[in-house]
Amino acid sequence: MFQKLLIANRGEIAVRIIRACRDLGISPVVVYSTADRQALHVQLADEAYFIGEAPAAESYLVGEKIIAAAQQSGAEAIHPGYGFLSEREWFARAVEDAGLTFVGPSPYSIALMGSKTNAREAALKAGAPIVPGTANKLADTAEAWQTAVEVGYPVMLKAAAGGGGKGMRIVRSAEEMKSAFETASAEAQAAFGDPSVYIEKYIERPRHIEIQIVADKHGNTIHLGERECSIQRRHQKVIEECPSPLNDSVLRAKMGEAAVNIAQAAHYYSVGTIEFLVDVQRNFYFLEMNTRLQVEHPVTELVTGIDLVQAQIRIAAGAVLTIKQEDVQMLGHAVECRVYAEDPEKNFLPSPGKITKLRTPSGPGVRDDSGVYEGWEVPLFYDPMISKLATYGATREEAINRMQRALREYYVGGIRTTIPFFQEVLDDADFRSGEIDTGFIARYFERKAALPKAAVSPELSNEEIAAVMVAAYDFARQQPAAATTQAVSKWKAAGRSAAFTNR
Amino acid sequence: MFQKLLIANRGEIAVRIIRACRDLGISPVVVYSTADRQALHVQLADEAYFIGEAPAAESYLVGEKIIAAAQQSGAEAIHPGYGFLSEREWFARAVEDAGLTFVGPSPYSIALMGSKTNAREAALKAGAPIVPGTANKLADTAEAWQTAVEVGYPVMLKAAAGGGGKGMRIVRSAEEMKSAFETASAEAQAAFGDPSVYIEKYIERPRHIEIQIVADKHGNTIHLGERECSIQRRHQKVIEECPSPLNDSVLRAKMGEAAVNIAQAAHYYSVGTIEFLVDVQRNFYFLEMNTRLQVEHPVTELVTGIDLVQAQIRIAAGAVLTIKQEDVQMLGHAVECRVYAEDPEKNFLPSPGKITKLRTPSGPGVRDDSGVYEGWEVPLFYDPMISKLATYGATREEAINRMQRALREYYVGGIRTTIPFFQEVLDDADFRSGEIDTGFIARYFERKAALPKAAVSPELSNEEIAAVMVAAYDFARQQPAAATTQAVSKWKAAGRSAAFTNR
Amino acid sequence: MKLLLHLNGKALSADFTNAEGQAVLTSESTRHAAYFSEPQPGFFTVILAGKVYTCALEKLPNGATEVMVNGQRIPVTIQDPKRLSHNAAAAGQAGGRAVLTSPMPGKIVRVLCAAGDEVTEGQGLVVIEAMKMQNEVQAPKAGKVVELKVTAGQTVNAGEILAVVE
Amino acid sequence: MKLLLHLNGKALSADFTNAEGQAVLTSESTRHAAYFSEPQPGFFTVILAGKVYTCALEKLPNGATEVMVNGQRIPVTIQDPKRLSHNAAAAGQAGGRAVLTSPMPGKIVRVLCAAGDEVTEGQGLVVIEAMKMQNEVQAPKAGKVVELKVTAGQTVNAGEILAVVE
Repeated sequence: MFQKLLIANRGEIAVRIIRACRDLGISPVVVYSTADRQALHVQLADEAYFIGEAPAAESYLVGEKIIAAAQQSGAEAIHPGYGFLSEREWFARAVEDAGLTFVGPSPYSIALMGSKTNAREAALKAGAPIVPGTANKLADTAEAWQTAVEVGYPVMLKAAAGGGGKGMRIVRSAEEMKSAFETASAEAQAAFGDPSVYIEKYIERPRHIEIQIVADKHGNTIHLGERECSIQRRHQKVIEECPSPLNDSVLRAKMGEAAVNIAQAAHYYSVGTIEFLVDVQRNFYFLEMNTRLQVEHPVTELVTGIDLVQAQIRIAAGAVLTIKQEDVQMLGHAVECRVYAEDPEKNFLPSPGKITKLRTPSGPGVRDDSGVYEGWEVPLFYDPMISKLATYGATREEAINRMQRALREYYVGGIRTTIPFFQEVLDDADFRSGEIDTGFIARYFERKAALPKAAVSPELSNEEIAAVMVAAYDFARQQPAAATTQAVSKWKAAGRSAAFTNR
Repeated sequence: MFQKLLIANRGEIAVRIIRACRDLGISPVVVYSTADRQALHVQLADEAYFIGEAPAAESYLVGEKIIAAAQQSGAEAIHPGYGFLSEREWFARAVEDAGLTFVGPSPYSIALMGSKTNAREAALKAGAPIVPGTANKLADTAEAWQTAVEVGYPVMLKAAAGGGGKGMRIVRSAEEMKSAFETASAEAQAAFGDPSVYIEKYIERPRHIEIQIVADKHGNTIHLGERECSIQRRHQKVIEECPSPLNDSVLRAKMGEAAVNIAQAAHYYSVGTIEFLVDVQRNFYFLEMNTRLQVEHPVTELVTGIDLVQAQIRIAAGAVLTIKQEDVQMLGHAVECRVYAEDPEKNFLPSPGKITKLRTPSGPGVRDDSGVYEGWEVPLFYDPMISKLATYGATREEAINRMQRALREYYVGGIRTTIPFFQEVLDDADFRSGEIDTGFIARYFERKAALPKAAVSPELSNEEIAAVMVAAYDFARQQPAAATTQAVSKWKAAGRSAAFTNR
Repeated sequence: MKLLLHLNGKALSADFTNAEGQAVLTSESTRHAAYFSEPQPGFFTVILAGKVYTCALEKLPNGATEVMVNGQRIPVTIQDPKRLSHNAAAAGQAGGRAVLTSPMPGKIVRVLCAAGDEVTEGQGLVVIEAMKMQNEVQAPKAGKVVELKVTAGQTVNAGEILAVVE
Repeated sequence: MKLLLHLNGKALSADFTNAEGQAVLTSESTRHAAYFSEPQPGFFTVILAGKVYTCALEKLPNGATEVMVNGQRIPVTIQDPKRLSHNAAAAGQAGGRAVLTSPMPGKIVRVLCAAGDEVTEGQGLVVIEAMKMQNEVQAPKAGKVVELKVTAGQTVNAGEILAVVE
């Protein structure tokens, strides 16, 4: 096993990997940019090396700097996390060429599956059903128009090098194509340094269900069941579950087998995820493979009891999988909510800034994988996720109830987050019944908009009274002492009594 | 199921019960004393009622005030937590007489098992082995001397109404008896309002292993396996595990059967715990039954997946146990450390006071059941436990490694806690090997005292350099601006650069 | 002390006192008494007739005050010349003049129009990027771009003026 | 700035500067440079040649300063008349005179001696209770109780004088 491992990432996933290192007795080393000098992952690591300015292109995307830091620290392996360089063949190769171990699949597998166009061909060879469309990168809008007509509208534009919904656009008519193509290409360029996009058929009301793969370097490949990731905004997952509300063991076996076949066809090792679309008739279509750790890995960990990051590191070190497919048990149910620094009331606009106050949830069945702390200023340069909050329960209902409890305890002051949005969605009848697909959020907001506005009652509610008291108290204590002596003396008294209550 | 439930307790256990209520969709109501006006359990509840001054005898031990609060709020049930009124027959009776449900066993079972003298007789009737000794409450020192001679030194003095190590003393010779008897009686009086103590044989190097019982009101009784609670200071548990490092399924079955027999003999319902001593030959002796929820219940929850507080509330509401003995699965391993506001370097002296800074651990396998927050002033009137920290792992080693990781992330400023003590003990060879008994901590401190003092190196270690830099920085910023202008300007610069790093 | 308050579309005058942890709010001749404490700076516990309300005080960049009460966000305005002027400034629209402001802090990645251009309602004028997400700011009305305040590559704060359409 | 420091039994003179997040400590003609930041008030990150040291600053009631470095508690004294005097006051023992101080905040539940009593070393003199735990304070030496400062029922702070044995 490695003595020392460098984490080529930041935020919550860097913290998550640090914790896996501690659990394995490995010394965690991190890198950081100017914007992350005071980041949590730096505080929790054994060693931290500065690698450049805030923009990722000058720090977290610069492979040489990261490999140099690893060599300086004496780390034997590099874990790329997700995003950034995690699916860059050249980086995996550079790491190995430097005599270090890349904690992930082989450069060959990354090259094959990392590009969705190649991946679709590989999946076809492995006999897995795929979404109608062409795997060709589009040269220009003209080719996009032509291909769309062949496949038939509605179609989906997707970044060839992409993932996480960046550079994706639904196009329902030829008119929408030009600007959609340009924006998708620009986003792909910004996110992945590669503007290539391709077209595939857009399936109506599909579920997004993915299979977790674990494979060692000795040819052993198993799957750990599925995750339901249909709750998406801007084609990016926000709520995930394990198992799927369908909880269909026959479907699970079929999809699992297909996923294992695809992974083996790609000579895949490490942990990885095969994403499928599932239509209303429960037909499934291969979508893409993520040749890396997924954000939503905790829900699988909670239900199977297997630590995926530890497994990933052990596999990289050459360990043989000790668990067989038939040993995999799925017990209970887990839900994850991605807490983003975004304003759900403003179409999820980014909301970077200083976290002035932070209260995190805890207690039975609650796991908060956070990358922030009170006083931290969320930078505008990176992904908006500040924490992935997961809950576990004996049943889906218990897991959801516990998530509601945890969200209620969660308070992030100073910036807007998706917490209030989750509190509403988790009480939505369709969500509770498990009637979900990738169009859920759009319909949810339509339903919400259609609701009649509650009439303003002349009476003050208790909530309003409390709010007024707090605002009045704060207003009064800001007045110059001279202004309201009588009042101020009372604040002093209150201060004293407050002091007493603690003695 | 109840709509509203009142929690007749405070601190972490009140918070734990609030969370169970939320998970069940029950509205939690709490009570609080003057010292707890700003307590966490008040902040997290739906309703909170003031019941008196800080000393427990004027608030948390006053049954009428608590029942009155329940009736005022419209709560249908009262959960007593542990300690305080949780094992008072008269309170359970008063609650039922008020037309409310007591979330716990019947007054009959409390009276029978709550007094250890009666409990020993009941255990004998149920055919369970007991520790040699007499069950009689001692009238005075004279009787204590006489009984001790009959049983044979060393003997143990124990509070008849007690629990949690309060009012317990080992007596190894007649000389020690008088002051031990007086102190034990006084502690028993202070803790339980009853000075009665009794004597039993003191077994050398025993393990403290207890069996978790769950029984409904319809005659169904099962056990959820054992907890190892041998790591004790002052006869009070500080580290608990599930399962025991012995992990002896034969012993588990035997002890479990004995425990179920005792519970059934007591016509017991609700959750409860049968405590045993296990000697080096793995003979076990009935010690006592706790007719309430235990502090250490989380380790059983983590390994069995069963929420004991939810089960307790469901049973009180009349639910039938749906799980059979053969359905109980124990998967993985869990460890709990009780974080006390005590100074381990000063023989665990209480360390009440203000928590000036608080960082709590999180991430995979970590559960922190805390009752405090940053800024809270830990009162000197109540139990010193501020949090129970539990970790789960696939194996005992993983659970312990994760506990070490969590303790490393845990920081409590302003008061002393047992965290540094746990960090040392968890790396102790005897603890790691599972070679533990109730004398572990005493021997541990002897070993530690025997270690040669490390020579003072003239060189500054990196830790010392960091400490000096922090102290110097703080010292400098406290100097009047005039004093060290040049320096101060530098602090300003540092302040600015610090500001920049976040932008 | 006497206060003039605005919240949730209501305007009311009220008298508020707080002493020894007991707060009293009198409004429209109705008296509301509560246990009032501030366990952490900016974090309050208000107990009204036994009911617990956990409140977090939030000051917005524009000087406005919002109170999160059991997770519900309630904006409260208290008579205060400084703040009122602030709010006045915040109101961007004036007659036929539409002022485009940045909806978030970020970097201008593309400018899709030039000063003087005639634009249609909903036409994209500027694309801003933050946290790897691109956001197209569109013309709120048809008209002429009379002012263009930003160029590609520069960073802007939330609320900063991007362009003016007339 | 120049400083006189005492820690872990070492006394050293050092020069410390900090600017733009770069701290330099020079001691015994050895120069130590670190990235230095304070992510939260009283909570510091010091990076020495890549190694991360998370430090928490703690001020004790007696005015002393301790720094928790990666969980290791390191007391540091910096030349400062006020604090030095403090520490002097803290030292309780003076010749044949033994001053008994309370080891913790709590309530005096029993007084086991009277002024003038002859006591033996280790004899219990006062019993204090806090957090439901009773603690017997014993005579550090044989001698006579010349002063008895407390009575049953009163509360005391940590370090408060209970009695004097001579």
